[in-house]
Amino acid sequence: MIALTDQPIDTAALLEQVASPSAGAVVLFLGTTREMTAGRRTTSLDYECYPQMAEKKLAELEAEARRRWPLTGCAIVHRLGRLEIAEASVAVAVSSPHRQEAFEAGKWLIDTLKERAQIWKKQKWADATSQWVHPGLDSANIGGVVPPAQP
Amino acid sequence: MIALTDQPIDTAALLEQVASPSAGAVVLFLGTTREMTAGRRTTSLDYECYPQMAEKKLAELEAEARRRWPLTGCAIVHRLGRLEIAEASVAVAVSSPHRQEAFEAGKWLIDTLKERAQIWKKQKWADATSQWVHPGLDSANIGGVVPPAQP
Amino acid sequence: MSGESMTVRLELFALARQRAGRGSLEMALPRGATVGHLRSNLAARVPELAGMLPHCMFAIDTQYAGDEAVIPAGALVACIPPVSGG
Amino acid sequence: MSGESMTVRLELFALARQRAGRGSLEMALPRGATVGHLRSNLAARVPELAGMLPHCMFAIDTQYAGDEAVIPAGALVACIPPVSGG
Repeated sequence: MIALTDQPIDTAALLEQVASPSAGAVVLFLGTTREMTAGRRTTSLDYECYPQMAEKKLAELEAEARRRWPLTGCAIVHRLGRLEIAEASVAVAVSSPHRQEAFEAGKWLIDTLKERAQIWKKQKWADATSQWVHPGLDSANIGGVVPPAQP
Repeated sequence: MIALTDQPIDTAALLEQVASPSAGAVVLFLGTTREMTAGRRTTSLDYECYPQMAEKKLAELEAEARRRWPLTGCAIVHRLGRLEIAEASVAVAVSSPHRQEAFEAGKWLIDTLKERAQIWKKQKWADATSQWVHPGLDSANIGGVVPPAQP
Repeated sequence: MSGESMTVRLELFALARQRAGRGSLEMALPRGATVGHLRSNLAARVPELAGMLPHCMFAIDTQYAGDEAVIPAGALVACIPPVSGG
Repeated sequence: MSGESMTVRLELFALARQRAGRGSLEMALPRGATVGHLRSNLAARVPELAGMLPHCMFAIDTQYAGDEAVIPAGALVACIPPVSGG
């Protein structure tokens, strides 16, 4: 199961989704909005995506994880829109007969999602600037720092 | 936070417990009662522990994990008594600024808990036999197979 | 490449969308134009994008496509800056 | 070791509890007796445990203790079979 949603992620529903009588292990990963990054305070994050490609990519990730590991359940949800501090932006839940596979698959899914899913975040800083995050594209000249709006 | 409990594990409360504005990652592991083991059907499990040593051991594991990794939250709960199929017998929840540490700490905690915590399970099989599980002590002579009670 | 032209719709996201001030553009390109042609035309038409385009990938009808790929008439093209989900 | 004896309470768990038919035993041991002495006395007193005792650890007052450890009078000793939590 994969989903892109602008609603808070329902972790209980995800755990329910991957539960199985054949599962001995469940691993749930949540990516949460961290307040401090390299000493600067974030006040909120905005996520956007290219829906057609992001949905296809998440479905591919689920299929690939199910091929690589003997999973009894797999669910990937990414949230979109405005997130406050400590909210979950992404959740990966997997279950498998034994725990090693659940840890490996959960780790691989979040690592690969972050590399490949067509999703972007904009960080809003406490000084009222905001910045799209584009790894490798952060120099002052081409980076995305936006000064605060003038009153 | 550590707990031994005869109540169903409240995963939402555990996630709440480890949430932190400094956390970028949360990993929750659940060990769940698997129906089939090596082709045999389990109908339920019973867990017992040596409370004084098991509590001390879980607290040591939490302290050791917090020393090894920069955790922003850590919770370990083990359930006791009768568990039905697909119920969680153990839950480990950790949070940290970055995901690598959360995965490592979660994996280490459940691996080490299974090796060291003074907790035992008895498997009840579909053929009405039951068996205490004692790794390394499974030969017919000294193992714990109990025939079904005579009518 | 013939003298006929075609219209291609280009989707923009994140910083590219912000720089361009809009989420999509209609681009008139010669028939047979490639992703490489679109990339050059876009940098000329929206100079604010010129600095970041070398870091972006492009997709034709939701499939990643290299600079040599020919864009079919009526295709939906997307500019995909380095991703940061999770 | 003097001729005096002491009483030690022994806790049993899991298969050991089941084999012994009870969760604890009072054991009379000579003062100065070690975990090794207790192990032998227990195997003799409850033959159903003899097969599994070599696989068990012992703890004195919730601390693991080797066979050479002397058991203090009034100590609480526990027999810890191989664990299977999780």
